[in-house]
Amino acid sequence: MSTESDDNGLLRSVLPPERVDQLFDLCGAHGWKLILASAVVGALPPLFGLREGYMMTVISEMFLFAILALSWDIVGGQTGYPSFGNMAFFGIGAYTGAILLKDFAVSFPLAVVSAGVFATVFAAIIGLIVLRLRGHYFAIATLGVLLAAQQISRNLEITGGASGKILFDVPPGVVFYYFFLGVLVAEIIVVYYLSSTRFGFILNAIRDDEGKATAMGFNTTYYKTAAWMLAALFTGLAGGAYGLFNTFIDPQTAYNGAWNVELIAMALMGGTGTVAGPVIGAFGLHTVIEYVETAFVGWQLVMLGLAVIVTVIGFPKGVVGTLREYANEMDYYERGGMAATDAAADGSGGSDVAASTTDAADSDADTEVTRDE
Amino acid sequence: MAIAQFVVNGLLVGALFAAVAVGFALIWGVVDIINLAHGEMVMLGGYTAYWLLSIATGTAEGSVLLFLATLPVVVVVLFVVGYALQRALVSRVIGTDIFLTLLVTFGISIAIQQLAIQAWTANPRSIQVAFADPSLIVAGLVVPKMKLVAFFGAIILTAILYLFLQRTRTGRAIRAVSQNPEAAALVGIDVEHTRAVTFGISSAVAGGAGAFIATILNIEPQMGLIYTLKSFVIVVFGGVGSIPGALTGGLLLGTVEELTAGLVSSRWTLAVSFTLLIVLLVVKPQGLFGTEAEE
Amino acid sequence: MSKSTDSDDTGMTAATANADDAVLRTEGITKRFGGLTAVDSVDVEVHEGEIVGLIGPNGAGKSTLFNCITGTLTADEGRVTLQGQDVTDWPEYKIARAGLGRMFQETRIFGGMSVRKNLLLAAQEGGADIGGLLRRPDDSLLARTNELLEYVDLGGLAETRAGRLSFGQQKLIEFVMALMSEPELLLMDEPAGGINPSMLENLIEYIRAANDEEEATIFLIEHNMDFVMEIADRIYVLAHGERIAEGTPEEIQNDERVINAYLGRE
Amino acid sequence: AGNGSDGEGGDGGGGDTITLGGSMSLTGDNADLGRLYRDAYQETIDRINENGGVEAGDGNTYELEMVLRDDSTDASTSRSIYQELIDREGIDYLLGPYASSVTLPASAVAAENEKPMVEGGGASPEIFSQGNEWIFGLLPTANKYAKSYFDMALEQDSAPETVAILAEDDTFSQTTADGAREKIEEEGLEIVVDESFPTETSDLSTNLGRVRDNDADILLLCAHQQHNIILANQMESQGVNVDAAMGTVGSLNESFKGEVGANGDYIYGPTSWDINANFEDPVYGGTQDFVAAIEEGYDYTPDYHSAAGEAVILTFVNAFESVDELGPTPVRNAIRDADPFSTVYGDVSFGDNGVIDKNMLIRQWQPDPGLQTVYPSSVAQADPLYPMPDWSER
Amino acid sequence: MADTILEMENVVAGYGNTTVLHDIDIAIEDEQIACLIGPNGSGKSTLMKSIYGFADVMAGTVSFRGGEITGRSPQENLANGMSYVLQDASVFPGMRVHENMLMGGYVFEDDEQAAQRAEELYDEFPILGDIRDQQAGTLSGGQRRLLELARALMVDPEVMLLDEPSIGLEPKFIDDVFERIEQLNELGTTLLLVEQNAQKGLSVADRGFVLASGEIKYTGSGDELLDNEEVGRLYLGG
Ligand SMILES: Nc1ncnc2c1ncn2[C@@H]1O[C@H](COP(=O)(O)OP(=O)(O)OP(=O)(O)O)[C@@H](O)[C@H]1O
Ligand SMILES: Nc1ncnc2c1ncn2[C@@H]1O[C@H](COP(=O)(O)OP(=O)(O)OP(=O)(O)O)[C@@H](O)[C@H]1O
Ligand SMILES: [Mg+2]
Ligand SMILES: [Mg+2]
Repeated sequence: MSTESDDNGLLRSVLPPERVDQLFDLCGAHGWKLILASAVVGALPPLFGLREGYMMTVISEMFLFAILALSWDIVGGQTGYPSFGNMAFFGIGAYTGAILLKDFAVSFPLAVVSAGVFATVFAAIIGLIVLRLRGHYFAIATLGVLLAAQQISRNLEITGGASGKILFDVPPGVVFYYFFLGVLVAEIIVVYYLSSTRFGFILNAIRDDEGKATAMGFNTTYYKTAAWMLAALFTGLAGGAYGLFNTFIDPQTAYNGAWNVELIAMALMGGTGTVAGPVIGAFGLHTVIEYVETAFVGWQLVMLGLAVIVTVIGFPKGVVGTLREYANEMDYYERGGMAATDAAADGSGGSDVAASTTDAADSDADTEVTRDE
Repeated sequence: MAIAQFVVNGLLVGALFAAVAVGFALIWGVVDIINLAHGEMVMLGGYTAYWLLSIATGTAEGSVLLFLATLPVVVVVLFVVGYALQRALVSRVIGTDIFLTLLVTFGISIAIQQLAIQAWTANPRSIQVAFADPSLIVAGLVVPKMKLVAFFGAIILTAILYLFLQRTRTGRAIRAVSQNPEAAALVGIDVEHTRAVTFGISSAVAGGAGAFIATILNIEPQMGLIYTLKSFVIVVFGGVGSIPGALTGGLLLGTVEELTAGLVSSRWTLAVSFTLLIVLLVVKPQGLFGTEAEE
Repeated sequence: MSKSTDSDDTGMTAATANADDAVLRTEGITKRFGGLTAVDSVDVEVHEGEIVGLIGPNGAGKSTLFNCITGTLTADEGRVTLQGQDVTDWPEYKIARAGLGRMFQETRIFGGMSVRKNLLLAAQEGGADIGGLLRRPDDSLLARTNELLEYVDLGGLAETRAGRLSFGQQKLIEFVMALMSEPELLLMDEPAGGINPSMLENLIEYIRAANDEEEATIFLIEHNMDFVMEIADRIYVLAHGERIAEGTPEEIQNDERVINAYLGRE
Repeated sequence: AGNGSDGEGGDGGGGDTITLGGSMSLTGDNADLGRLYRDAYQETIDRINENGGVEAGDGNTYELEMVLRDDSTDASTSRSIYQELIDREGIDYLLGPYASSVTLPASAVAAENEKPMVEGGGASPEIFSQGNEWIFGLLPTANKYAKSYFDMALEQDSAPETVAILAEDDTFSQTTADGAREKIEEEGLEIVVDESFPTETSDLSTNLGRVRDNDADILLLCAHQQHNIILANQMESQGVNVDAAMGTVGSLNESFKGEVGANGDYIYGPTSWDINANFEDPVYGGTQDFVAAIEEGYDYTPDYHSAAGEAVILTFVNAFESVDELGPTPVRNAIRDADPFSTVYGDVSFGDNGVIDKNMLIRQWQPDPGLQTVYPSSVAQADPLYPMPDWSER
Repeated sequence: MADTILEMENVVAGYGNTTVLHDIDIAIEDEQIACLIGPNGSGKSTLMKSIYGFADVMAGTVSFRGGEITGRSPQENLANGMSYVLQDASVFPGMRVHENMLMGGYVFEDDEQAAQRAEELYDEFPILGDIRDQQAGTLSGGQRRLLELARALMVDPEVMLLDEPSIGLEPKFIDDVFERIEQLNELGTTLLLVEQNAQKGLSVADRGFVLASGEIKYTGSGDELLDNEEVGRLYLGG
């Protein structure tokens, strides 16, 4: 182990591997505290005088994108079903909300909840069809769902056709701020909890080898659909509020294909298959986009394109993914990867081998295996 | 108007969609890249032809022969662009997550698009080919001449590509890399180079199609997206990685769209194609010509 | 434990003699691929607490037979009975849930998950109620994962992403996962391939122990004759899709047809 | 009050500044049109400053300053730009964006923050039917875009009886088509083809075949430049011989004619502004001076978007000059109550809903001498070449 | 003593930031059979991969016939006359068996030559000849292994790296394969094998290496290692 590279030394002292796991791993010891603290920090600004519409809007949008990216990740990252069509849930939610608010004069909370429910039901139906496909084919099918939904909305009466729906009587920005924050926190809690349960394990297993998961006795259709519906629920809730937030929706905005790619970018940049990753990615990328928009007028999309390319090439596993990989590598040394066989080579007998590893594992048990609430 | 006319209209533009999609299917199948910048290759091909003609004639007008003479240049230029993109950028994320290649190509796509606007403005452009008017009338069906040329052009591009893959050593190497890159390296194939060549070929064919599109429709910096999207649909019709599949898929898509436009209403064309896409995926997930072995 | 000493290759005697405690029974399983009959009307029977081997030349149809039993492939003809239940047309996951565990010939573990999560997943196979799905693994389960990992010398790698392990290590993980799930019947396709001989001895010990203490029933394919002869109570031999012999290891080793078709003369 | 009007930026040498701000389609599909507004805004502001700035009603003289960001015709981007301009840059006077789908949400931001917004780029009547008192529009509403075309055709010798409408399925074009249908019914014409097509459509053959087979007398294409080019290029190959054909947006641009060459001859287009008129203007002097200024400074001929852009600035200037105290509300009121004032764009005043009352003129590409105003006759430079010759005769 | 054909000096190798091999020093002589044994996960495959350019060499040098080949790409190594059979599946699943064989001869400029060579190998492994038109993706485990071995023989290599050639093969074929290995060696090919079937592997080997924890723990002739008690107890099983 003498060859352990030095460039990891600095990173190690700043961020020991156990810390990485505790911070980002789903089973991390401080996860709940971290979530709680973040939620409180998120809730404070408006109470302490953040009244500025712009910041309010930008931060609300960050929450919104974090919701969407995390939802994408439930299916795309945790379950390995990369969807190009999540914005279909958003659009359905947005239209449900808008139609209920405008044409049926339903109250805002009821409209939003209905939006979530509609999106979930839609997901259940569509899921039974598209979740039978894998990989590339799944990706295209979901894109097809998104585009078909967009085209259909464009041609219907109730959706206002190509002109969309205008929602002019808008509640103040702070309402949306807390709404998106609330949904986001709820979603983080749900995903965080689920990923340390058997349900979460099964989703990961489906991602890694669905055939084997089936052979182990899991009816994968059932779990995939559940994950897909969960994603749709949160996406639909966000969509339901978005129409009012934006004062206007049309097929282009509600089923925004470019956003769908942005979501994926956010999840990937942050790190797929983790809870923190998509959220960090959403905050990060959205900040970049906002900044570039004011700083490089006319060139902002070029900058955005370059930013995406550079980040993806530089951090192919995303921020959290890179950190975890690092933790994993360190872990490999810490736990001595081959310590067991070392012992064997040093001449202890076969039965002693087991004993020596037991010791190693026991001494580590308190940092690794146990978890407090 | 007769159904036959719709079908003819559909086949005529369908061949162009096909030529675009063939390249898309190729890199998807071989390099495992969903190239979101594929439509931009079509766009660049169109602009290359446009500028070549402008340089040659002063205006973007010319005879058919002059136009056809630009094609080899377009194909070479786009090959180089594709090869370089793969080598410089995409190769760095290959073999990780397919979605990373998707993001890189997404970045490339918007960057190229925006640079094109800066360079050439957002105005749509089209190449005027002198002999184009008026149309042939065959058995009562209107067949615009230039479309006929484009139709055969697209078919020929596709056919050359197909033969290339089937008959040549490079073609075999490309197929080998698509099935198992590690094994391909094992038998002595330069995997990186092969991938870049594939990307180059795919871009070259797309560029060639773009040149034809500039003559019969029009081109603009932001035209790429719809061609990328249509390529998705076509690839599903035909099966990932299958050249004959993409060709048939393109013709089929064109026909379906024009039939919808003619018999129902053109406002439903896209809705119908995308719905058909889902239906087909469910009924025949491997595409009409899919060859991917079942997992 | 009941052992059949009957070397009659129809196998019917064994079936009738021990009809009650047959964990697995196949009758006339046939699977064709195009013109090739990969499995040709094969009957096998595995009894509770038995360790049964399945050997035969490459391409004899062993893995295909396993696939038909587990529902990965649908047999063209024949029936599969698991603990008296006809499971021929059941979907794969349902058969697994009925108590059938499986190790693949090509190692298949969940490469993106940590080694420990792989084991936890395997352990919790069983009930599908919401409560079970939403519960987090308890300490006794974690302790069991540690115990098993130490057994195969992988105690230190519990938190490592399983995809990073070497070929043989992955195989060991799959082996441990199979044990973790405590199936009624465990099908193993070449568990010994690629495993270090010293480790293999540990495994034999472990399988023996599991078999003695927990009455685990095991049906395994193997080309490593030392291993299979040492561990199996009874062996079936397949060649060209047909069952050509059945018997105890000694009987098989001396069977003319088996020697000709498979073992070769020493 | 008026906290946006004291030179916070401090870069404007002497005196105070008033900052106007907005988002515009500077990249993306509509970048070419966005540019027309940007140039007109900038040129006008520069000239005003050169001439000593704005003498506001409060007695002070102000320099004008502009902050224009790019929304690439994305409604959500535009919204956050306006939020930012208001909150961060402290801007009180908003220049509207381009396209109705962007203007509508942007106008909501204006209303919410109680800042006046004057725009020359969103023509959907929806923008002005929300009871929003902070938005002012300088374009005729979309439903009026096609009406003059029919008036013109009906005045011709062999007046049309049947009409074909092809409309892109975006908000603006659909509203234009609605207006056309209304007009057609009023005039007792018959619609023989009425088709909408998705924006993404790149081939109009089948629809043009329909127009040919149904023997429509005149054709109206409610769509943007891209589809106008396709129309011009495919009319011949599809053998469409109508008496008149008009495209609603982008058919009068030079870039259109440059791409389609002779195929574009005889095609009509609407404009809210007569480039040959000579309206008086306090900044440029008159319309022709404006045309000359843009041609000289930017190397292209301005069109109605440019002129509307100029009028946007003058609307604000006019209001600044007439208020006692600067501030969003007084300025808004001043705009609303202003008497008609003259600009290069023509006389400007706003109705109760905030939109200018204006009709379209019709221009036509004539083989010689080129683009001519042909309707209404009071301002026409030439008679319309109606019916247009069959393709076989060209 | 013959010349050294393949040599690793102070090699440190692994994957990305993970170091697997520490300070490996081995030399393999021309026309020898060398066999590498060791526990699972000790780095045997990594050692082979670092020779052939599939793993990252972080320090040290690998040389072939005295010339340095550290970090060379697989196709350069192949062109140099080295071929490699991976431990994992490495067929082209969508191609037929015969096409796979032809791909094995990809480096031949001449297709005819490849076809001819394939026929020769079918004669040697008749079972492959029988299934030449089957899709490689549908082969049984053993059939596939045989195809991989035969494909590596297409080029007539000077040096062959074989990672557990016997995996999945029936006993009869294992014997065939080892016979074939000895034959090849007699004809002048140098072989480096990894074997868990260590008895078999070491018995044909001129030289053996025991790898544990990424380090070479023992070296010696095949028979010496077989007779070494400690090696036997720890790595060969009872
Ligand atoms: N999907 C398939 N299509 C065509 N043939 C197949 C397919 N799957 C298996 N086969 C053929 O069926 C026969 C039996 O294969 P199987 O995998 O069951 O053999 P096996 O006994 O497990 O051999 P091994 O010991 O080599 O693993 C082989 O000849 C194989 O080529
Ligand atoms: N791609 C990889 N990334 C990171 N670590 C790896 C990777 N592949 C292997 N390793 C690690 O390197 C070590 C050595 O692996 P290697 O495959 O060389 O072992 P081996 O001796 O061939 O074992 P086996 O007998 O099981 O095949 C293992 O501990 C494994 O965890
Ligand atoms: Mg098998
Ligand atoms: Mg190995």
